[in-house]
Amino acid sequence: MSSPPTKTTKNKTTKTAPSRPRDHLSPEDHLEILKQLYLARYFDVRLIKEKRRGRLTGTLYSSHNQEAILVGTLFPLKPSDWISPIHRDMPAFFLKDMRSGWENPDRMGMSIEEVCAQVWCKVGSPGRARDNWSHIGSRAKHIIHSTSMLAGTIPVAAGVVLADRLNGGDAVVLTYNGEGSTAQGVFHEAINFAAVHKLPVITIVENNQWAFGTPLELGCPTPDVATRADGYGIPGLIADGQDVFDVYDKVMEAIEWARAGKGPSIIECKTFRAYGHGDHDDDRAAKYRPQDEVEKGRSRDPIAVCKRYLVERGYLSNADALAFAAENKGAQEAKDDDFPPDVVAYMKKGVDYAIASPSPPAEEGGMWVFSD
Amino acid sequence: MSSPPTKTTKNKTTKTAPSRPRDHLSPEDHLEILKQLYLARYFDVRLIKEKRRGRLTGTLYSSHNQEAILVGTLFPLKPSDWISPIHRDMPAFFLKDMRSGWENPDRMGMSIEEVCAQVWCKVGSPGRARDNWSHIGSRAKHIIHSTSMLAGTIPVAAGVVLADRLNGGDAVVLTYNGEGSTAQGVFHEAINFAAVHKLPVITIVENNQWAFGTPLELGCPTPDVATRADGYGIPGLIADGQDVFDVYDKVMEAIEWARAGKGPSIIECKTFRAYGHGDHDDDRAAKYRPQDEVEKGRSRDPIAVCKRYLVERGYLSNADALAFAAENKGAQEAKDDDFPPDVVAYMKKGVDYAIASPSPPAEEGGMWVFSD
Amino acid sequence: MAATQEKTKKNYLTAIREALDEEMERNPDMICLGEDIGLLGGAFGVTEGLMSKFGTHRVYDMPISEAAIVGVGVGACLNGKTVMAEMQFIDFISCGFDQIVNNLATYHYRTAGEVAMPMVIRGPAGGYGGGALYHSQMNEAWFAHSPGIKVVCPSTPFDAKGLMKAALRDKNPVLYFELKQLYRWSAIDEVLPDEDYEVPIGKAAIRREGRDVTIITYGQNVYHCLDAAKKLEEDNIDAEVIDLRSLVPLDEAAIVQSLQKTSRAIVVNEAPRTCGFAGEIVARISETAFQYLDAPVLRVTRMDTPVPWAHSLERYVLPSVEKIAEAARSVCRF
Amino acid sequence: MAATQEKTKKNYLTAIREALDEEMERNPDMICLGEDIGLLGGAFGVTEGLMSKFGTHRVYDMPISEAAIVGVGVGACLNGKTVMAEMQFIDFISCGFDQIVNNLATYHYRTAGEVAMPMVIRGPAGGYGGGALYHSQMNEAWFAHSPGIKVVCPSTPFDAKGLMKAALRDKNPVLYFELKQLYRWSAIDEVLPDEDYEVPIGKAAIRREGRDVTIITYGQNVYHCLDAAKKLEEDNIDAEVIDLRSLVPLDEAAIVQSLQKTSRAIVVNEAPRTCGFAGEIVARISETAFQYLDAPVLRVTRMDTPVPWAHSLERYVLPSVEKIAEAARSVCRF
Ligand SMILES: Cc1ncc(C[n+]2csc(CCOP(=O)(O)OP(=O)(O)O)c2C)c(N)n1
Ligand SMILES: Cc1ncc(C[n+]2csc(CCOP(=O)(O)OP(=O)(O)O)c2C)c(N)n1
Ligand SMILES: [Mg+2]
Ligand SMILES: [Mg+2]
Repeated sequence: MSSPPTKTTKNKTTKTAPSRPRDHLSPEDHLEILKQLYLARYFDVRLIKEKRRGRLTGTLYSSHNQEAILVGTLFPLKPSDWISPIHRDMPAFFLKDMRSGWENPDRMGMSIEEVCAQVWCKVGSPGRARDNWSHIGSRAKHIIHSTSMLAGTIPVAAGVVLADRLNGGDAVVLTYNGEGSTAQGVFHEAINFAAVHKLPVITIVENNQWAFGTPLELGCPTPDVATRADGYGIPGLIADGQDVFDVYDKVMEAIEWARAGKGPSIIECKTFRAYGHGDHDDDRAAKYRPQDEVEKGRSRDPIAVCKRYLVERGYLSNADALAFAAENKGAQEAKDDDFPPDVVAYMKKGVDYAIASPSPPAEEGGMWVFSD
Repeated sequence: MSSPPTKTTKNKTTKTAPSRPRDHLSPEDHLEILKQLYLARYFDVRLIKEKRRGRLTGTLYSSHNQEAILVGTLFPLKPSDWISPIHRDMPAFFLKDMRSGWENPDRMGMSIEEVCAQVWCKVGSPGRARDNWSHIGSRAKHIIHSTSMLAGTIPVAAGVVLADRLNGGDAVVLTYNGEGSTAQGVFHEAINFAAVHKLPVITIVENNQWAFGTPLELGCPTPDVATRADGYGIPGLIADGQDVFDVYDKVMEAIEWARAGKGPSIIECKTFRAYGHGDHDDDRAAKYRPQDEVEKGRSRDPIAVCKRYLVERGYLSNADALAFAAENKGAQEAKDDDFPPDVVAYMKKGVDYAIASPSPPAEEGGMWVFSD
Repeated sequence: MAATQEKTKKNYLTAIREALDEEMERNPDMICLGEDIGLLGGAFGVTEGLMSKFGTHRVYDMPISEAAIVGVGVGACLNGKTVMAEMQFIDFISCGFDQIVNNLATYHYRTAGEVAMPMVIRGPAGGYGGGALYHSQMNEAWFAHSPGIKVVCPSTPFDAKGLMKAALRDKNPVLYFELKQLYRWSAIDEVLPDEDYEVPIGKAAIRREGRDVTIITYGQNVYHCLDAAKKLEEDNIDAEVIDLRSLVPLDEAAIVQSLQKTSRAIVVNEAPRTCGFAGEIVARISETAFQYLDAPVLRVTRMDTPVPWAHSLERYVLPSVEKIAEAARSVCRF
Repeated sequence: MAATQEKTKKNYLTAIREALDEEMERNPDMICLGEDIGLLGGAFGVTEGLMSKFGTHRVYDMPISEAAIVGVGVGACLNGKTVMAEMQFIDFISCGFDQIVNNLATYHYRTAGEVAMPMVIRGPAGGYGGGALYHSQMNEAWFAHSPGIKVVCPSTPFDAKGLMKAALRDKNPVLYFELKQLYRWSAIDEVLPDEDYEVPIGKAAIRREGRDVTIITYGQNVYHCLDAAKKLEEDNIDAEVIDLRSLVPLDEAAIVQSLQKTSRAIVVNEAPRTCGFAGEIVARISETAFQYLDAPVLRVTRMDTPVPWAHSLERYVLPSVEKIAEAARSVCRF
C-alpha cells in the first residue's frame, strides 16, 4: 500500500462544444438566465439592506456569489421535478420553474410574494411563519420542506422519487447541500439507498469552501467533495459554480442519467461564500478567513462570467452588458439601478405583499399539531 | 455522463512473493495460525452444541467459515493495539494477543474463562453478565465494548486512537463490521473524521454476502464493499477472507500505512456466512438462501485453505494435515477428536470456569448506573 | 359446515400480520420499509408473506439505515403514500431519532396542515426476555414528549389488529409498540372478528373492574397487573385494571372515572422511572382528579437503569407482580 | 490599588467560557470537540480563545457529525481523556442521540464500573428568541429518561461557572443546558469569585423565600417565575421560587422542605408538557410529599407543540409570567 488510490472523479468540463446541453438553449434562454442571476442577486442585496435597516428579524444566509448554482441547476428542470433547497438557497423557491413565466400563477415554483412573506415572518408565507428562513416548501409545487438538520432532507427526497416512480412518474429531485453537510450520517444513508435503487436523486453540493467557521479540509478528507460519489459507484461531477452554463451542463447530464433510470449522482459546484455564514457572522468571518482568500473567492462574479459568455456568443451587446452593473458590487454598494427595472419591480411586489401581510394570529401556535 | 466512473479499488493480492508480509512469519508462526483457526472453530462448534443441549440462553452468531478473518487480522497486531469486535467475532476476544502466550495471564487479550463466563451469562464475565453476547470489552486489554447498534463503535475507535496519539502512543485500532453495517450513518461520520485526521483506524468488513435476511446488493450499491473507501480517498483493500494469510498480508499493509501516520483504511474480507444469521435463524436461512449459493460459499473452509498452504510451503506434513480433520464439517458433525487436544483442553478450561461461576447477584441490577 | 367449524384463535403476532396484510390489500398506496422484512419476513416473522404477495415495489428490504428508513418514509408520505416502517427492535429507533422527532412529527405543524404524514413506525419492544440493554427497551416516553406523534401499545391480539388498522388509516404518524414477549404467548390467543374493525386510538380498556384501587398500565404489564389484582383479593383489595392502549392521545376520562370510584391509584410501566409515561399519568391525575384522591399515586416502573442481561438482574430492575401488589397495598393502607 | 478597584461583573456566557478555560488549564487531559468551536470560537463565542491558547490538538473543529462528536468523545474518555463536546444548538443533539443514550450513558453500567465517562455535552438551548423549531428546544427530558446521564441547567453566571466546573470534574456524563437568551443578558451579570469553586450537582437554590406557594423551575423560566412572584404580591400571595439547577440528580429534599411550609406548588418549564420534567416533579411530589399538599400540583409548560417562529405564535405556546401567576393563584384558591 505504497500509494493512495487514484482519484476517479475529475472535472468533466473539457468536452468540445457540439455536445454541450447549453447549446440547445435559445438566445432568449441565455438572456433569461442572465435575468435570473440578476433577480437572485437583487433579492439577496435587498434583504441585506432591509435587515440593516432593522426590518427583518431572522438571520440571513446570503447566496451572494453563489447564484449561478441556483439558476444553473433549476433552469434544466421540468416543472414537475422536485427540489429541496436549504439555508443558502432562498432564491430557489421562486426561481423554480421560472421558465413557465415569471407571472404565471400556475408555475411550479413559489411566488415572490410567498417567499417575501416568509422572510418578513408574515402569515402570507406558505408555512404561515411557523418555521424560519428557508424552512418552507410546497407539496403542490414540488418543493420539499427542510428542517434545520443538515442533509436531513436527502432521504426525504429519495422517498419522494421512490413514490413518484411507483406512481409512474419520471421526476428527478435536486437536493441542495453545503460541502460541510456532506459529513452527516444521513447523507450517507440516503445516497446509499438511492444508489441501491438507482433513484433519480441528484445531490448538488455547493462547495463554498467554508462550513460556518470550518474550512473544507476539516470536514472532508478529499480536496473534491465530488469524490464522495466514488464510494457509491455513482457519478461525481465537478462544475464551475461561478459559471451558470457549466452548472447547467453538468446538471443536464445528471438529469438525463437519472431519468434514464441509471440512478443518483453528486454534482459539486465550486464556489466561495462571499460574506459571513449568516449576516450575524460578517464581522467574525473577516477575522477567521484570510482577506486574500476572500478576494480571490469573489473575483469571478457569476453575473460577470455569464455576461462575458453571452457577449462572446453574440447574445448580448457590449452596450447591454454595461447597462446594469450589479456584478462585483457588495450588497451595500449595489443600487437599484444596477439591476434591470423589471427585476426590481418584481421584487418590489414581493416586498409590498410581505409588508402588508399580517403576523399570524397567536392561536395558530396551538394548531396543526395533529391532522384530523 | 455515458459511463459510470471506473473503480479504483482492486484486489491487490497479485504481488509476487518476496514482499509479502507473511514471509516474515516463522514456521512456528504458521503452525500457530493454524492452531488458532482450530481454536476459533472449536469454540463455535462447542457453543452450538451447548446451545442445542439447552445449556445457553442467548442467541449464537456463528463465526463458522469466517475464522480466517479473525485470526488473520489479529495476528499482526502489537499487544497494545486496540480492537472492537462485534456479534460475529466472539473468538476475537481471546484470540487477541495470543502470540504473547495462550496461558500468559498478562497478555492483552481476554482469557477463555472470561469469554466463556460471558457466554454462559455468569458473573465471571468481564461485564458481569450485564449485557449480552459480544458486548464485552476491557479497557485494560484494549478491547472496546460495543453496543448493539451496528457501526456504532467506529467513532469510539477513532476517539481511542485520537487519545492514544495525544498520549504519544502508536497504537492502531481494528474495528469489525459486517458488510450490512456499512450502510449506517455513523459509519460514514466516523471514517470521514478518521480520514480528515489521518487516524489509524482500520475498518475490517467481513463481507459474508448476507446481512441477516438481506443480500449484499440491497445494502450496498457496489459489488465490492471496499469501494466505500474511495469516497474518503483512503485505501480500500480486498482480501480473500477464506485465506488467513491473504487477510494477514492486507492487514499488515494497512497497519504499516496507519502507523506511518497515513491514516485509515478499509479492508473487505470476502467470505460467506455458513449458518443462519443467529442460531434462531438456521431454519429460515435455509429458505431465503439458495442451497447452491450456500454450498459454494462454504466450499473453501479456511482451515483447509490454510493447511494446503502450510503443506505446500513444507511447514506441515501431509500426515499432520490429516490428523485433525475439522475442516468441511458442520457443527454437529465435528467431534472433539477432529481438533488438536490442546485446543479442546483450552476450551474445556473456559467451559468449566463458566459453569462454576455464579449468576450475578440480583442487587447488581441497580448498581453502577453512576460512578462516584 | 363452515358455520359450525370452530373458529381458530390467533396470537398477537398473527393479529399484527393480518392487519398489515389487509391494509396492504385495501390501500394500494401503502408501502412497507424495514430491515429484513421482505425476503426473510422480519426478524420475528411479522411481515412474513408480504413481499411475495405484494412484490418488491411495495415491500422494501432496506439497508441497515434507520434514519433513511424514516426519512424515505417521510418523502413517500409527502408524495402520497402510506408507510409502514419497521424497526427491527424498537431499541434501534435511536438511530433514526432525529428524522422522527424533528422531521416526521413536525411536518404537519410546520406546513400549517398542508402535509399529512400517514406513517406507522412499529417494532418489537419490552423486557422480560433476557434481551439486555439493546433488545428490551420501552422508549415510548421519548416520543410522547415529541409533539406530533401518536403513541399506541396494544396488549391483546384483538387490540393489536384493531389498533394497527386504526394507525394505518390515521393521517398522523403513529408509533406502535408491540411486545415481543406477547407475540406468540398462546395464553392470550383470541378469535378475531371476520369483519374489518378498528380499535380507536385514544380509548382505554378496563381489563378488570374493581372498587378499591385503580391500576393504570399498558403493554405486557397488563398481565402482571391482572395477576397482582388476583393476589390482592387475598388482602380483600378489589383492584381495577386499566389498559391505556393509547398513550398519545390519552384517555383521561377513563382514568378520572375510575378514580371517582376508587380514590386510589398506582401506575405501572416498564420504562425507566424518571420522565417516563408513568410520571405523566401521575401529573395528569394531579391536574384533573386531585379532589378524588385519598392517597398518593405511586409508580411501579423499571428502576432508573438500563435493562441488564442476566435473569436475576433483569427481574431486579423491572416491575413484578410482587412489586405491583405491594404498591397497591401501600396506597390502600394510606 | 487592585484591592480598591471595583470588580467587574461578568455575564453568563463569560462564566461558562472561564470555566472551560480554567479546566483546560487545570486538566491537561481535557479536550474539546465541536463544530466551529476552534477557529471561529463557537457560534455564540463560548469557546473563543480556546484553540489559540490550547492548540489544535486539544480543541477540534469537528465535521458536521454529531454522532461522531459524541462517539469520538466516548472513545477519548475510554482512553483517559475528559471531553467537552459542544452541540452548536442543543436541538442538533437528536442527530447524535443514539451515541448518547445507548453508548455514552450506559458505558459505566455495562462495564460494571470498569469505565467512567467524564464527558460534558453542552449547548445553547431554550426558546423566547424567535429561533423556531430547531433553535429553541429544551429537550432535557429525553436525557433525564435515559439512565446514566446527569442533567444540569444553570440560570446565573455564578452557577454557570460552578456547575460547569463540577460537571467537568464529574466522572459521569453530564448534559449541560445553557440558555442562549441568558448568554449576554446584562441584568444578571455577577461578580464571580476569584478563587476556584464548584456548584455541586444535585443541589437546588431557593431564589425567593415565600410561605404560600412553591414555584419549582429552572433555566430562564426562573426569571419569569420571579417576575410572577412579584406580581403575586398584589394578590397577597407570597411565593417561594426554587431553581433546581440540577435535574438528575434531583434535590428532592429541597422540594419537600419547601412544601412542608407552603403546602402548594406549581412546576414551570418550557419543554413540551407530556413526559417533560415538570411532570416528573409532580410525580415525585406525589410520592414524597403528598401528605403536605393542600392543592393539586399544577404545571405551566410549553403546550404540546414545537416552538413556532413568529413572535405571536411562540409566546402563545411558551410559559409566560401571566400564565405562571395564574397557575399559582389557582392553586392558592384551591
Ligand atoms: C445537524 C446539524 N448540525 C449543525 C448545524 C448548524 N449549522 C448550520 S449551517 C452550518 C454550516 C453549514 O456549512 P455548509 O454545509 O458548508 O453550508 P454553507 O453554510 O457553507 O452553505 C452548521 C454547522 C445544523 N444546522 N444541523
Ligand atoms: C443500528 C442497528 N440496526 C439493526 C440492527 C439489527 N441487526 C443485527 S445484526 C443485523 C445484520 C447485520 O449484517 P452484517 O452487518 O452484514 O453482519 P453479519 O451479521 O452478516 O456478520 C441487523 C440488521 C442492529 N443491531 N443495529
Ligand atoms: Mg459551505
Ligand atoms: Mg453480513
